[in-house]
Amino acid sequence: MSIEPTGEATTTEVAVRAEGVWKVFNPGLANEVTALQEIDLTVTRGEFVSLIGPSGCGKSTLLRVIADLTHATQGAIQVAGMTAAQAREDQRYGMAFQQAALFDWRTVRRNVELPLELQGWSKDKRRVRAMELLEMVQLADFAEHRPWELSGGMQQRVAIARSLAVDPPLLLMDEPFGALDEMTRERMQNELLRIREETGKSIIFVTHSIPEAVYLSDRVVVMSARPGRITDVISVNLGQRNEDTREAEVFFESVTAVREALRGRTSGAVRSRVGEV
Amino acid sequence: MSIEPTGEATTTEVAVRAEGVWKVFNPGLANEVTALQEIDLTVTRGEFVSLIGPSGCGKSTLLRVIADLTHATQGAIQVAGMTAAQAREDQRYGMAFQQAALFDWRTVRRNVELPLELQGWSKDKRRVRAMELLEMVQLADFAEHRPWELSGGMQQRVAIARSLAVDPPLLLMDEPFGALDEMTRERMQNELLRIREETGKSIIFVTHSIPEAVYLSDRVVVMSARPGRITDVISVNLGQRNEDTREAEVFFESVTAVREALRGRTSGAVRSRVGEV
Amino acid sequence: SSSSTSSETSAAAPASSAAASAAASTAASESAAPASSAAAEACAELTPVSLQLQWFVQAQFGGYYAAKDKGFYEANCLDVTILEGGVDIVPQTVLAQGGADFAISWVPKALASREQGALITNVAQVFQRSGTLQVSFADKNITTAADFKGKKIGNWGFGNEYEIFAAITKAGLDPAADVELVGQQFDMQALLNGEIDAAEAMTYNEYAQVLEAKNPDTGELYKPEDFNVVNYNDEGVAMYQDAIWASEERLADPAYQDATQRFVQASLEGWIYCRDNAQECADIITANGSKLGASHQLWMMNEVNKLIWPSPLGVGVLDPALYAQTVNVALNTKNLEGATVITAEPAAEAFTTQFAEAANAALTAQGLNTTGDAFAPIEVTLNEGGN
Amino acid sequence: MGQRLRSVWPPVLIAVVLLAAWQLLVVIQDIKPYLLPAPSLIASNFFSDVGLMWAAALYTGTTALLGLMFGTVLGILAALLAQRFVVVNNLVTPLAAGLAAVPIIALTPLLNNMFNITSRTPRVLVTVIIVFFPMFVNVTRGLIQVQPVQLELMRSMNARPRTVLRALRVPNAIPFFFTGLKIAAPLAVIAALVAEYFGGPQSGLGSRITSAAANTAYGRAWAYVVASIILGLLFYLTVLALERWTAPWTSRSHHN
Amino acid sequence: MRRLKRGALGVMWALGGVLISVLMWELVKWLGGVISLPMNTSDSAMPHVWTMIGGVGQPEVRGSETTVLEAVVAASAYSLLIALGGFIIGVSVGLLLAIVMQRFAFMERGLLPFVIASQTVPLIALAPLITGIGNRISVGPVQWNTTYSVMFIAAYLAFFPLSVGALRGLQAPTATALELMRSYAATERAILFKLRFPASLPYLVPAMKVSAAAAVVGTVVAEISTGVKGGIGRLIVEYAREATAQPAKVYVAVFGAICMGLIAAAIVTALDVYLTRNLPKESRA
Ligand SMILES: Nc1ncnc2c1ncn2[C@@H]1O[C@H](COP(=O)(O)OP(=O)(O)OP(=O)(O)O)[C@@H](O)[C@H]1O
Ligand SMILES: Nc1ncnc2c1ncn2[C@@H]1O[C@H](COP(=O)(O)OP(=O)(O)OP(=O)(O)O)[C@@H](O)[C@H]1O
Ligand SMILES: [Mg+2]
Ligand SMILES: [Mg+2]
Repeated sequence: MSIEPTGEATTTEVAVRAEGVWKVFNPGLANEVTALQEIDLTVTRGEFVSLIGPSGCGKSTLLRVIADLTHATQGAIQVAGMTAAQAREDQRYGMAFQQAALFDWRTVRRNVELPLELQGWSKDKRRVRAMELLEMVQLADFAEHRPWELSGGMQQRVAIARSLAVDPPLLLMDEPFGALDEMTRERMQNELLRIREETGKSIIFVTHSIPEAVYLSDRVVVMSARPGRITDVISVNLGQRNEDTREAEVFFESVTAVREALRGRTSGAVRSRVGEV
Repeated sequence: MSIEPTGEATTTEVAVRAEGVWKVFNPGLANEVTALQEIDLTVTRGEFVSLIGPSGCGKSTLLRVIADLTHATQGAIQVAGMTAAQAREDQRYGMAFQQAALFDWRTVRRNVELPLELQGWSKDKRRVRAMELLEMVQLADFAEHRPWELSGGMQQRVAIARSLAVDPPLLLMDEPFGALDEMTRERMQNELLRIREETGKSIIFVTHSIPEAVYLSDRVVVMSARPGRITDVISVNLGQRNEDTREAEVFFESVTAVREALRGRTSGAVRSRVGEV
Repeated sequence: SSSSTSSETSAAAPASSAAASAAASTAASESAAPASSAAAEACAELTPVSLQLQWFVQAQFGGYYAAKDKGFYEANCLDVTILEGGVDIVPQTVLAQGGADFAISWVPKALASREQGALITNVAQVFQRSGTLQVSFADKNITTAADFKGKKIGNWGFGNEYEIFAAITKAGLDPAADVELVGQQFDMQALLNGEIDAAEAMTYNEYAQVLEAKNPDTGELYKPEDFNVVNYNDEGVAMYQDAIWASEERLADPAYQDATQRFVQASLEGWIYCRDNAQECADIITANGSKLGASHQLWMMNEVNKLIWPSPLGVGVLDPALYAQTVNVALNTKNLEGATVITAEPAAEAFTTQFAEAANAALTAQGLNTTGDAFAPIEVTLNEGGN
Repeated sequence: MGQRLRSVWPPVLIAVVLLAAWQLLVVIQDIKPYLLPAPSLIASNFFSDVGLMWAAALYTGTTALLGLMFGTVLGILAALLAQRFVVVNNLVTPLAAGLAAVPIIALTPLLNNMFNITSRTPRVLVTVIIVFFPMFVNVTRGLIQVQPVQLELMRSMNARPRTVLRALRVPNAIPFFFTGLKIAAPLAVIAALVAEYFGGPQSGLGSRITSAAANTAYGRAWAYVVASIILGLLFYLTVLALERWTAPWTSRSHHN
Repeated sequence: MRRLKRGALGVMWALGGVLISVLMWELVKWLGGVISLPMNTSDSAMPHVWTMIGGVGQPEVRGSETTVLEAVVAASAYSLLIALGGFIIGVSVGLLLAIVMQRFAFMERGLLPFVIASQTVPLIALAPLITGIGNRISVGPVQWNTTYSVMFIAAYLAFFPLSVGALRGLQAPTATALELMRSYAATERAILFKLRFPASLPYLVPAMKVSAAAAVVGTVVAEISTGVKGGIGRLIVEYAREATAQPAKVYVAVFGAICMGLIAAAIVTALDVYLTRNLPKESRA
C-alpha cells in the first residue's frame, strides 16, 4: 500500500519516508480521536509535496510526526535516512507552524534571528541575515517593532522569514501563506520556488489552496477527513514555473484533478490512484 | 470624497458610516504607523461589503474602529445611526476575530455559548443553540473537547459559530474562512449568504480571496498598503447566488476587476472610481 | 562580631584596684584550688575567653559587664568577649558545641541539656534564689498557690513553667483540671487588661514593667499595693536560676581549668562590685548598649542583687539543699504534656563548688565581703516607662 | 494507579536516603541529642506521643485552615478591587507589601494585645496576614494579565466589567491563584505555629515545640516538627488535588 | 524622566495608603470607645498615631544621644542590607531549584515535598542548628559570623515562594512555542534562557514580590532569634519588652520593618517595570 514517488528513489534519495503511521489522540478515553490512519508517504530528495485535505484531517499532525514533535502511535518515520528524532537533533529540517508563534518579548528582527542564535551565529551575521529575510517578506521597516504590533499577515510573514533563516535540506510548512493577500502570496510562492531551485531543498507544504498546491508541487497528496488517510496522490508536471504557468491548460487540468480528488470523485486526469481506495 | 453606496441611502438605512477616519499607532514615537488614512465608507442596511487589500493595510484596524475596540485618531464613525460606542453597548454587531480567541478553560460548546450567556439565555436554550451552530460548522462531535485539541481550521469554525450565536443586525468578520479548506469554505460561504438572506443582516467581511469577496459581496472595497486608504470600490451584481454563479461570466469579470484594482491597474469593467484616485 | 562590647570603660579601670586584685589572687593561690596560680603581677598575655548570655545586655548580667569594664577580667589575665543571647539561643548548647567558653543558664534547663548529652558543669551558682513571681491584682485575692484554683494562670512556657506546676501540685491542685493555664507573652498587657488573673513575672523585669505602667483609672502609675505576688521561694518550689556553666570535658585541661578559676573569680568580683555600686553598674549596662530605661535598669540591678545577696555560703557557692529541691522539682513535676525536665538524677559532675569556693577565699583575702551578710537593697523609684 | 505510585516513590526514596545519612552521621560522629537528635530518637518520640501530637496538630491545623480561608478570601477580594479600581490598586499594593514585611514575631505580640490572648483570634489574624500577600499579588496578576484579543472579544460582546471578570479574568487567574495558594498553604501552617510562641492557649504544635526545645528535649521537639511538616504537606497536597480537580486545563501537559 | 515621574507617583500613592490606614486605625480606636468591639482598643494595645509620632523624636533612653527615629532608621538600613543579600541568595537558589524541578519531572516530585517541608520547620528548631554549624565554618581567613546566619535564614524564607512561582512560570510557555524550540533541536539551556525565562515573567514577578517580603521577614526574625545586634529585629524585641509601659515605641520599630518591606517592594516593582517593558500593555502589571 505504499505510495512510491514518480521517479525510482534509492534510499539515499529519500527525504522523508512514512510507513504505516497512525496517530491516535487520547487513546481509550472518551475524547479519543484518530488523526492519522495508516499513512504511507515517501518524499524524494528535492521534491515538493503538498498536503491538502479538509480541515481537521490530520495535515498538521502528520507534519508534527515527521518533525518528531509528537510521536506516532504506530508506524515508522524516516527523515534523510535517519529516525525523525535524529533528524530533528541534526537540524535536518526547518518548520513553519500554522500559528506564527512569535515571541512577544523579542523584536521582529530578533524573532527572525532566533534560529540563528541557536546555531551560534555571530551577532553581526545574524543581523544581516535577518534583515535580508525581512527584506524578502517586505517587513524591513518593521524590524524593530514588537510582534503584537503587526497585523496577522505580517506576523505570518515574520514566521516564514524565521523558518527560512537557517538552510536545512527539508522544509515543513504548515499553511504558511494562509493569511496573505493574493499578490503577496504569489510573490512568496515564487520566492519559495526560487529558494528551492537554488538549494535543492525538499519541501512538504500544507495548504488549502488548490491552485497554490498545484502551482508549487511535484505531487499533491490528498487526504480525507477523520480518520486522516491518504486517498489520492496527484502528480503535477508543470515544468519550469513562470508568469504564464497559471494560465496554462495543464495547470487547470491539475487543479481540476485535485479538486475532484478532494470531493472524492474520480477524474481520469493526471492522477495515480492509491492502492485499492 | 465620500463613497456613496449604489442605492440612495437615507440615514435610517445606513448600517455603518465612516467619515474621514484616521488611525495612527504610537503617534510621535519612532515606531509610528499610520494604519488608516482618511477612510470614508458607508454600508447600507442589508448590504454585504468585503474589504480586501494587501497584508497590513489596515483592514482589521478598520473593523476594530467600527466595533469601538479602538479609537480612531480622527474622524467619525456611525453604526446604525448611533456612535460606535453606543452601538457596541447596544450589541448592534457581532464580531469574528482574525485569531480564534477561544477560552481554554471552556469546552468547545461552552465557548459558543459564551455570548448567549452574556445575554442571559437559559442553560437549555443556550445548549440547543450552540449545538445547532456546531452542527452547522460540522463540529458537533467535538462539542465537549477543549479548544487546544482542535486543528487550526476547527478552532476558526468554533469562532465563527460563536460570532453567529446571537443575532445582531451587523456582522464584522475578519478573515473568518482563512484557515478552511475549499469545500468547507464554500459551504460556510453559502451558510453565511443564507443567514444574511433570512435575517437581512449587514455584513462587513475581510478576506484575501478575491473570488470569495466577489461571490459574497454587493460591493468590494479595495484598500491600498500603508497608509491604508480606500482606492477602489467595486460593485458586484451577481443576483441570487447558486451553484452556477462561480462559473458565470459576470463573476469572472468582477474577479478580474477586483484583481486589477488590487494591482493598482484600471479596468473598464463594473467599477466605480473613487473621487480623484 | 556585632555582639562584642565596648571596651572604652575597661581601659579606664583604676590601676589600684587591678593591682590589689592581682595581689589577692596570688595570695589565694597558695591556700586554695590547684588552678588559681595564674594571675601574676603582669600578665604575659591575656587569655581570650567568651561568655554566652541568655539574653541581651541588661542588669541581669551586671556582674559580668562590671568585671569587664572595671578590669577585673583583665587583672585576671582574661580577655572576655560577652556574647549576647537571643530568643532561640540556648547558651548551654552553645557552650557544649564550643561556640563559647562559658555560659549563663538556669539550672533546670542546663540539667536537661546535660541529660541530652551536653557535658557541662555548674561552676558558680550566682543567683541564690528564684526571681519568679506570680503577680495578680489585689482584688483577686491570690496570695498563695492554693488560690490559683479556678483562675486563669499565665505562664511563659519555654520551660519557665515548672515552678508554677510544682506549686500547683504542691497545693494539692491538678494543673490539668483545677486551673486554666494560659500562655502569656513577654509583656504584662494580658494581666493589665484582665485577660488573665495572675501573670508570671520576674522580680527584676516584668514586675517592674507593671509598676511602670499607668493605671487608666487613676492616671497614676500602678503601685505595689495594687497587686498581690506569690513568691515561689516562699512556696518551697523555687528552682535555681542563673549560674555560670563550663565545659565538663574541657575541665580536664589544666589551662581551661585555670581560666575557669580566673573567670569565676573575676565574675564574682564583678557581682560584689555591683552589690556595692548598683547605680554605677546600671550605668555600665546602659553604656554597653542596653535600651532599657534608667530607672528600670536600676530596679533590675537592685532586684538581681536581692537574688544574689546575701549568699550565706559565699557568693557563687551552690547550696546543696536548694540544689536538691531544684532537682526534685525537675525530676517529679509534670507539665501539661506529662513531661518532666529531667528523667534521672543528674550525675555528681553536674556541679562543682570548688571554683566558687576558691574564688571566695581569694576575694575574701582581697578584703571583700563575699557573703553580703550586711546587704541592704537600695530604694528604687520607677518612672513611667522605666525612664 | 501506576502513575500515582510513580509520583510517590521519588520523594520517599530521597527521604529514606536522607534519613539514613542523618542516622549514620549521628551514630558515626557520635552526635549528642542536644545538638542533633537521631531520626530513630525522633521516631520513638513521635510514636510514643502520637495522641498528644494528633491533638496539637488538630489545634494548629484549625488555626491554619481558618487563617488560610480568611486570608485567601481577603486576598481575592482585594485583588478584585485592585483590578477594578486603579485607585485601590495604587493604594493597596504598597500597603500589602509593607504589611507582608512585618515579621510574625513582631506582629503576634501586638495582635495578642489587641485581641484577647486567651482566644484563637490573634493567631488566626496572624495567619490571615501571612496568607493575604501571596494570594493578593498572584491573583491580581492573573486578573490583569489576559490576552488582548480575548479582552477585545469580551468588549465586542459589550460584556460589563463584572462579566469580563467572571467569564475571562477569573478563569484566566486560576493558575495564578493556585500558584499563590501553593505558596500560602505551607506558610499558613508555619504562621499558625509560630503565633503560638508568644503565649495564648498552649495546646498547639508551636507551644509543644518551644516547650520541648526549652528543655533540650530535641527528640520530642523534632517529633513535633515532623508533625508540623506532615501538616504542611497535607495542606499543600490538598491544594494540589484541588487544582487538578477544578482546573484541569492548567495542568495539561505541554509535551506529547 | 517619565520613569522618575512614575516612581514619584508610586511613592505618593504609598503615602496615601499609609494615610488611609492611619485614619482607619484611629477610626477603630474611636469606635472602640463608643461601642463595644471584639477587640481591645485601649491606648496600651492601640496607641494613638500621634503618640507614636511623638515618640519618634524622643531620645531612645533617657540621656542618650540618639532619638528613637534615628535608631530605627539606622537599624532598618542595616537590616535591609542583610535582607537584600538574603533575597539575592534566595532568588538564586529558588530559581535553580525551579529549573531543576522543571527539567526533571522526577525531581519535581522528589524535591517539592522537601521544599514544602523546609518551610514548615520552625526557626526555633533551625536557628540553633544554623548558628551552631555556622560557628564551625571558616573558609580561609573568612570566619562565619552571625550576620551570615541571619542572611542564610532570610534566604531560607525567600527561596520558597520564588521556587513555587518560578516552577509554574517555567511551565507557562505555550505548546506551540515549545514545539518551535524543539523543531530547532534547541538545547534545554537555550529553551530555558530564550523561552522559559521570558515566558515565566508573569509568574516570576509576583513570586519575587513575595520573596522580597519574605527576605525582610526572615532577616528580622533571624535577628530576633539569634540576637544579632544592629538590626531592626533586635530593636523590635528591645522595644517590645517596654510595651507594657510604652506601647507606642514598639509600633515605631514595627513601622521601620514595614518601611523596609515597602522599599523591597519598590525595588521589585522597578525590576518588574524594567522586565516587562517589552510586553503588550495588557500584559503589564
Ligand atoms: N493535542 C491534541 N489532542 C487531541 N486531539 C488533537 C490534538 N491535536 C490535534 N487533534 C485532533 O487531530 C485531528 C487532526 O488535527 P490536525 O491539526 O492535524 O488537522 P489539520 O489537518 O491540520 O487541520 P487544519 O487544516 O484545520 O489545520 C483533529 O481532529 C484534532 O481534533
Ligand atoms: N497595536 C498596534 N500597535 C502598533 N501598530 C499596530 C497595532 N495594530 C496594528 N498596527 C499596525 O497597523 C497596520 C494595519 O494593521 P491591520 O492589522 O489593520 O492590518 P490588516 O489589513 O488586517 O492586515 P492582515 O491582512 O495582515 O491582517 C499594520 O502596519 C500594523 O503594523
Ligand atoms: Mg493544521
Ligand atoms: Mg488583519
